Amino acid sequence: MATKLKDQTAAASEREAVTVRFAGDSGDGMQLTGGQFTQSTALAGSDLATFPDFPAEIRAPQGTTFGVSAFQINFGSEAIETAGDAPDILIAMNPAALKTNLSALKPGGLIIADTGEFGPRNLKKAGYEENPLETDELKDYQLVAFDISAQTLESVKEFGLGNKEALRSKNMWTLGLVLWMFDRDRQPIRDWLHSKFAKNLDIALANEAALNAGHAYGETAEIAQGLGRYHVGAAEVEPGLYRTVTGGEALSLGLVAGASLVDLPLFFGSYPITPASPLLHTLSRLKEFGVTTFQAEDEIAAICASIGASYAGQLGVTSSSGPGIALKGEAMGLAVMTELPLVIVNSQRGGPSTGLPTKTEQSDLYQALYGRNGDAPMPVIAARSPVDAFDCAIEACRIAVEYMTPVMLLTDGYIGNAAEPWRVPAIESYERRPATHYAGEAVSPYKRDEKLARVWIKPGTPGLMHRIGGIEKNADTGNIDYAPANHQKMTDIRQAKINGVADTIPDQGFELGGPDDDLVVVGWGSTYGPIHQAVKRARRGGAKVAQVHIRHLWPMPKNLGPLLKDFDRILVPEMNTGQLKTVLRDQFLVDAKPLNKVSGQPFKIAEIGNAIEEALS
Amino acid sequence: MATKLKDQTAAASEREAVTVRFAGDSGDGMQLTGGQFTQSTALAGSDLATFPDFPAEIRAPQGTTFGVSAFQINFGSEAIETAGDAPDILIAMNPAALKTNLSALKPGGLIIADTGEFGPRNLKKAGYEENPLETDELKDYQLVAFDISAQTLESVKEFGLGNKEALRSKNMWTLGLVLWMFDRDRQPIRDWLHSKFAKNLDIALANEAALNAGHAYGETAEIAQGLGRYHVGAAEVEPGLYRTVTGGEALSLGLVAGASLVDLPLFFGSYPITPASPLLHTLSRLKEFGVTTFQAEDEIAAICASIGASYAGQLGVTSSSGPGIALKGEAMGLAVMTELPLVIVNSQRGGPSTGLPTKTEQSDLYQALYGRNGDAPMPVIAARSPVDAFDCAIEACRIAVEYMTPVMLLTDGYIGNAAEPWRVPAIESYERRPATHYAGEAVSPYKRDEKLARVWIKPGTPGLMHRIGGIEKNADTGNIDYAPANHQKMTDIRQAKINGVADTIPDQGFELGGPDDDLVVVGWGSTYGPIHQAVKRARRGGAKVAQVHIRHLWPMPKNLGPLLKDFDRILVPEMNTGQLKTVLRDQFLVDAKPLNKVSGQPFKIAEIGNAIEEALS
Amino acid sequence: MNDMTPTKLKAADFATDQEVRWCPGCGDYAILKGVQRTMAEMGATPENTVFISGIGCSSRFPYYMETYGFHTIHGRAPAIATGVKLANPDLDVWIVTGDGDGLSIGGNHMMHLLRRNLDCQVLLFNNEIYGLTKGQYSPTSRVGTRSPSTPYGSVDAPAEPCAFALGSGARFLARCIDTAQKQMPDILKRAHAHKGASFVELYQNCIVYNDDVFGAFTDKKESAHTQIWLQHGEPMLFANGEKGIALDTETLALKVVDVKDGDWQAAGVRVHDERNKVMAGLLIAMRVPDFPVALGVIYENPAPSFEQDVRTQNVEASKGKVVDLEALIKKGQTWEVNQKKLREV
Amino acid sequence: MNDMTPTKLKAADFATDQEVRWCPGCGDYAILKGVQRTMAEMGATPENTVFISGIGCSSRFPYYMETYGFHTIHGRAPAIATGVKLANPDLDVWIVTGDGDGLSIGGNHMMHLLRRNLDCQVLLFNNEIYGLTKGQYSPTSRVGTRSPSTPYGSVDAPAEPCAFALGSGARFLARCIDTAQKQMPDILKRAHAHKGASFVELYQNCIVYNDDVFGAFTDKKESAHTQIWLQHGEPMLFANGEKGIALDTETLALKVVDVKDGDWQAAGVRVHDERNKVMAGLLIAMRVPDFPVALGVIYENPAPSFEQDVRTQNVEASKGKVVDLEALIKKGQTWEVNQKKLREV
Ligand SMILES: Cc1ncc(C[n+]2csc(CCOP(=O)(O)OP(=O)(O)O)c2C)c(N)n1
Ligand SMILES: Cc1ncc(C[n+]2csc(CCOP(=O)(O)OP(=O)(O)O)c2C)c(N)n1
Ligand code: SF4
Ligand code: SF4
Ligand SMILES: [Mg+2]
Ligand SMILES: [Mg+2]
Repeated sequence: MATKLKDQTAAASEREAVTVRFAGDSGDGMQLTGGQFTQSTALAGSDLATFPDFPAEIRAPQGTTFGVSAFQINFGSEAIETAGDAPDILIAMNPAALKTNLSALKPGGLIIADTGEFGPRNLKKAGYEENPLETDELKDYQLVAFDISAQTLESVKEFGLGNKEALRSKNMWTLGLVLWMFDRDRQPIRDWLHSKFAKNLDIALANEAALNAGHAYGETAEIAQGLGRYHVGAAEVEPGLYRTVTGGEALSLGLVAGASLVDLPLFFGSYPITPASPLLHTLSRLKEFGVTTFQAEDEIAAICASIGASYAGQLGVTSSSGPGIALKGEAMGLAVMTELPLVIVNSQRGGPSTGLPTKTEQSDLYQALYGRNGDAPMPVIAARSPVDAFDCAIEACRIAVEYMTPVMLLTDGYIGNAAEPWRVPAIESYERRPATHYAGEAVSPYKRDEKLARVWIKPGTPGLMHRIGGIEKNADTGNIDYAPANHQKMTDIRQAKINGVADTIPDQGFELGGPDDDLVVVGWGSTYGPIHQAVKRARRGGAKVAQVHIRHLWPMPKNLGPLLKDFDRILVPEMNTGQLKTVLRDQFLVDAKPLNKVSGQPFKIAEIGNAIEEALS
Repeated sequence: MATKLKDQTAAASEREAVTVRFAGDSGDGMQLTGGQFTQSTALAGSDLATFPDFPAEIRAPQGTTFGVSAFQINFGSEAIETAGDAPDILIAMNPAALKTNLSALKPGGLIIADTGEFGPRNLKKAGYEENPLETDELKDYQLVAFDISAQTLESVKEFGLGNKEALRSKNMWTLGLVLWMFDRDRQPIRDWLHSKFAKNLDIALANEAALNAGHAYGETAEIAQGLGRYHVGAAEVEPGLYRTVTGGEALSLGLVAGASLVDLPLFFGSYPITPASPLLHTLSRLKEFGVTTFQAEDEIAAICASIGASYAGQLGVTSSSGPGIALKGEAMGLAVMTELPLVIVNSQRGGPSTGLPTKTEQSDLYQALYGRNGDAPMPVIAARSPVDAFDCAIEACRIAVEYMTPVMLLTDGYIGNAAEPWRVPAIESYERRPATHYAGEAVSPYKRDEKLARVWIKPGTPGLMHRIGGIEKNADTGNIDYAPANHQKMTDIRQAKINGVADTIPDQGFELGGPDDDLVVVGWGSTYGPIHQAVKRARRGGAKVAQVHIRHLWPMPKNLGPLLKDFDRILVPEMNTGQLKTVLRDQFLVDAKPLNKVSGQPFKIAEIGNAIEEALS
Repeated sequence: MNDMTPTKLKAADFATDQEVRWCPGCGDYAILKGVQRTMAEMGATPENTVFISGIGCSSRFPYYMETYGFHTIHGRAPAIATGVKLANPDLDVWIVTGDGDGLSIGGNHMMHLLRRNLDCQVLLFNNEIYGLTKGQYSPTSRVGTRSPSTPYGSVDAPAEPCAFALGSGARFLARCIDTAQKQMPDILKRAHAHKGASFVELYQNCIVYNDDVFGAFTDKKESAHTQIWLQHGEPMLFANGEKGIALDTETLALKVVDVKDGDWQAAGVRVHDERNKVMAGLLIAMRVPDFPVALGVIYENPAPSFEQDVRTQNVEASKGKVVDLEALIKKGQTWEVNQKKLREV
Repeated sequence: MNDMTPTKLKAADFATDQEVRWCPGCGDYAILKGVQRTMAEMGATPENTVFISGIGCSSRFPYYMETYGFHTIHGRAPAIATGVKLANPDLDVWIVTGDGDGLSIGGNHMMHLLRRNLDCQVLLFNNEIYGLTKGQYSPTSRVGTRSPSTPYGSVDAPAEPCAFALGSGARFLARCIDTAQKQMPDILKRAHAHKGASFVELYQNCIVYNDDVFGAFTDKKESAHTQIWLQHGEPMLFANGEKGIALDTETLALKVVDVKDGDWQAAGVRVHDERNKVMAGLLIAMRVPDFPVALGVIYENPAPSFEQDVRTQNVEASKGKVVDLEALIKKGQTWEVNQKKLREV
């Protein structure tokens, strides 16, 4: 057992919120551990937010810093909307995990380290000259270091597993210890182990044994001195049925629900790309919901097939991330021109180019709004959180069908992977707006309704044969027409139609504060959490600061301009170099000031807090 | 001979400027006729601008309205910068040409029509129920109608050509007549005919005979009554050697000159598309200037090959139009990330999607500035006129090499095809700035100079082997690096580097007027001509209006913000729905008001003039 | 009395009211005529027929067919068609493309469509040139082709459409000539009857930019010697039966043999076997003047089609599953919160 | 005294200082080793060697080669390589790609590179899966492949890389296995020696997402019966010479024959002829268990390379022309304006 334990009571201390970060080698099962701890936290009634942070490599060589996989969870009895600025507790399964995660830890935070992995080879791989557990490098933290590996081996001895196999249970041992720290019920985890390893009872039992041993280790006060016990109360939330969801799951479900609400089969054409692929994976398992998934040869084929499916009467959806969305630009123009419904999901990641595939960013807003040739207006909406992705997907489907238009739905790597508790909504609480395929008398394919949406005529419908295409068409007949006046007219119609979407979206409201505040912080997408927390804290501190968070990025809510013009100070935090800022300044001529972070990491609450302070000073 | 000739003197009247529009069937050789008349006009010393306006079809069925090909030329003794709002003279070689071009003609303008083509079949094809030459449909114009076809046949009789072949000379007959009207020398045209048909003397002679016959027809006052004769003086211009160029030619030459000035072989990778293809055609004939052209399998391959060539040490250039540029977006990001020089030429056309391939528009500015995933800043410059394309190409090459960056060069279908006189510059008047390929001591590939440009190391250089790619790289070593701080640093560097381009571009000046005016009209690209004329006219009329025309669209000249902020009224005419307007409002928070035209046709001077009047009222 | 029996449609019924906008004399006209005739002869239902094209002169085709039509973007017709057919397998999907559209920018989609075996007909109008963009050389242009982009002649070896299709996994290959109006309907009907992707290369004359590039074998006067129209199960004879195609089994090269008195067996002439992929590869490669050009149905070897397999799997995977959206979103570990508590803000 | 004679580089000299980031046990390691060894054995000059890749696990390859390297974007390595080689034909260009990178998104560039015959080596790491994006099926995955995107098994027929390459016009085809360290250097040297595009398919084991998918023929114990290493001019024998490949000249199908007492002629075993394209097509298609898998150099038939032809034409076209920029821009009809007149503004 290592040195430097500070004297500390082992009695449970009450905490409003705690942030724990599990970090280990990619092979150490940290994402699984984090996931199970999340589940346990949710069942305990705390509100929570998570941030899985894994390496770009599939399986980087064991022990390297770039092979470190981390999972952070922030949970508490108050509303939790970020994964926490700095962890209170860091679980470091090896030297590389310590090395790469230490700087994030709160000063005075707790480190739990597995000395069994701090041998010379691993130290060297992590770039340590000396063992940090034995120098005073960690003097500003609380350190609890002991041989988790050995403890695990001991605990599963009876199952006669090989050394390598046995050590696989390290994560369960650790989880057991952490469950003890937070006084959690182990039963749901045991159940999960038995269902996961249903076909391999020995493994299930070994893991269970490790889990129990870790827990028991905690209870043995002598050994576990220095390990605090925390009590985090249940959060105050709306009553209802809850589950945890990641953004990826919520978005998939939202698309299925969205298609169902407009009463159309869902066609999902995609090409794998990080971090968008989970959508394809989830939807390909939902065939019974009328979902057809198509893994195309590339992103261009994916969007084109989706356009084809929409042309044939289904709801075409395509999905990718930045580089793939770039490839879809030309085809989006075709969907704009032929006025077919289509949902394009962009799970944003760090750019430009291949950039940082596994990191998060919101730098594709320009591309979403402006990234096509010609004047090609397209509605754009963005999800603010994992849970919000569900509603946004439904909204995207609605707009696409109601206005016969492609719609871009923005999410990002952070939202996609992060989990939070979700009060499962009642499907009947959403309005059904079944799409209609026109099948009446002969009509021009560009005949429009009061919303300027053109008729949707499915091939196969007798008597309504017609031709569409990417060349400009006559506004009345739908035949090819290059005449100047006609092009002007069609351009105007396309613009007016999309602007008209604003008629069916809710007015922009304030998330916090109101028109009388001195400063408004305007955000979009996944910055919602840190902005909300930062504004809340600032308001608690007496600052006159309001929050506005925009879902509908194009067209924008009709009252947004007047709302913003009430403020002299507008702060726009974005994980890009200032893209929403451009739109706000252009549209409303307001002096929106950017606060930019382009590091592949979500904002910390404090970063926004500081900017608020500065803006108000 | 048709009716309705008004009595009119045949004596030459002095005109400051005249606009003539030749219109006929695609097979009638109107573009050739226009081109030769342009040449003749230039030799006569007038200033001029042209607007070829041809159908989307290769060869539409004879006699149809969509098969009409037109060529408009505006020339005069004052500076000419547009092809003219409305023609003074319309040459209509058949009913379809009359039908589609009549509305553009100035009230009271002159129509010259070939009655030989106004038979029942052609009238029907053009959609005429009655022969307009014989009703009073044309009563508000001057009409000179006679059988040009018969006259032509007569004039070439002696060469024993077939009827079809003989009628091919109709255009030369007509040109002869028009040359007479403007008192032009026929010799240069004769020379041209003999060099063009060097291998077929009979054809050359027949065409010459037709040319002479048309001219003689004019001289025969009796017959040609109603035909005015005009005298348009020579324009007052700088002394020097002149030629006419189209934008396409000037741009090709500019790229060759640009590459030469940076002392690099030019690699041109492209895929045919209207109206960008002429660049490929011209450059593929200039191999002796160190130009390699590569017709790729698609636009993606074209830009990628160009990036490869730049990587290997040449100057990569790629070129396309809207839909093709959309496809290049992902690869542009790669060039941004790997910091390789590259020039991307976009010859804009009517959009969105396939749109109006043969019509002009400037609706790809958004795409140029914002159309990539991630924060991917890239310099963007735009040519204002055919002649200006030469300098812009040189400037694009300079920036690309000096800053190791892709550069987008915008032109459009109008500039590409239009011709104007060009005072051929002396190449030595351009500064040579030879590129250097680093070949010194071992160095990081991301080592930068004071302009933040990274070193350019050519493969093949001993001792400097290194790896680059689209994944974020460490700012110091150039190795893959996903660390948050590094990504922030590299993002900042990429942005700072491109912003720094503003250090080496000239301050923004006024084209007309200055800071004391009440209104400034701000434009970019091919709207220069009509804006300039409109502002000039308004100023003559006493209006306090200035003109600013932006070449450097990104980064913008450093003084542009302050310059614009001096004005309360800013008018931004664009052939799109308001794209530069967005940039100005975003960057400078000025209340720039859009004036938009999206009809596939250039602005008329009057349209801008009216907007100026309105803005000042 | 009102006659409600559906009248059989004529070729003209498949023409739209749109003026055809190809150059006078373009081979596209003949193909249009052949296709319209085929439609009528097959008794095609206009509303169940969809023509999907990319961009090019040839790709204007859908505008002239009184069926459903989608003129998409350059090279992407196969991808769009895949979506259409997956969404509605009952539609009869025809893809019209050019040598540039289908083999240059669109080569990848073409290969994957063929590999997947989507049930549709691909009509590739090969004029060995980019017509619409005014005559640049294409991937099928022969070495030395002078064009606006290759003023000194092209240097790259051309692609052979049928060989590419075969290598990509195509299971139906046929060839025809624009003017071969007699044979075209039968070939197109065969393509249509084939379940899966049918690839039909149509030699099409671009009178403006590549006139007579196929003259060596399309010239009617010589056609007996320069064309061989293959028929499954029939000996591969041409030149009015006086010549035939035989195989050197050692080198595996084809050769032209003289047939005396109709005794083709003696001459070693082989019988055309559409199922034989190896022979298909050899026949495709025959070039004038050494060989006649192989026309007609060269290869057919059906297999289940993609959209059918996808549909079947969708149905199979859904069997016995409850389609309950409410239940779906409630899946996984859930918990109930009972007392009303307000979240602070 | 200072020894200035260049020392021969060792395999290790072609390794960079970068930590290799593939999964432990990945077949990519073996290929890397094989390539580095080949480089050393060939006496390659690091500064004249360029590795160009797309995106995928395999495409990380350039980072580990102490040569010039360009890790580009998904599927586009062939296009980038074309520019590199046209700009500098002296460079030795190696393309590294995967079954997804090279045949899914990048299939079109691959076909055109092969058709044009750019002088370079294409190493296609076929693991029948998308490794980097975590295991989705790829265009080479066999029917029924269960993957995250095909939980019920894939339904589409896979592409055969070598058949695709052949149909695209490839003139050099070879196959190897990641672990076949003995044969790999020779095959790569042959690819390198071939002037023009060399296509090398490397069966590569993805231990994480598709472990042992090639087990049926890579298993060392069975390899005598499941692998045939072709050698030009040698009879096509395997199973320690006890079996061979013969051809049924009627059906044109290959068959495995037993060889008694080494008398392969009697058994009808054919001699491998790299020039024979038809045989290449047949060999490529051999599958276990009915046949051994064809490995080694399957086909070679050189022709002038693209970049050489382009260069030659550039030189030819320039001959005798004056390179005078001033004169160029003054071309055409010009006129002189003499008196200074100011344009009004
Ligand atoms: C993305 C894109 N790139 C290029 C073009 C220009 N373009 C239109 S058709 C065409 C090639 C036409 O050739 P082919 O497919 O052989 O058809 P053809 O005109 O010969 O029938 C090209 C390059 C385009 N419309 N879109
Ligand atoms: C434009 C684009 N689309 C998709 C991706 C995601 N992606 C990266 S690699 C890859 C496939 C990798 O498969 P393969 O080429 O077989 O390489 P492997 O990893 O198996 O070696 C995909 C889909 C991307 N990086 N860029
Ligand atoms: S350019 Fe050629 S292919 Fe196109 S319509 Fe004219 S003749 Fe036909
Ligand atoms: S995922 Fe597969 S291919 Fe990729 S590095 Fe791991 S084992 Fe190799
Ligand atoms: Mg063609
Ligand atoms: Mg793979």
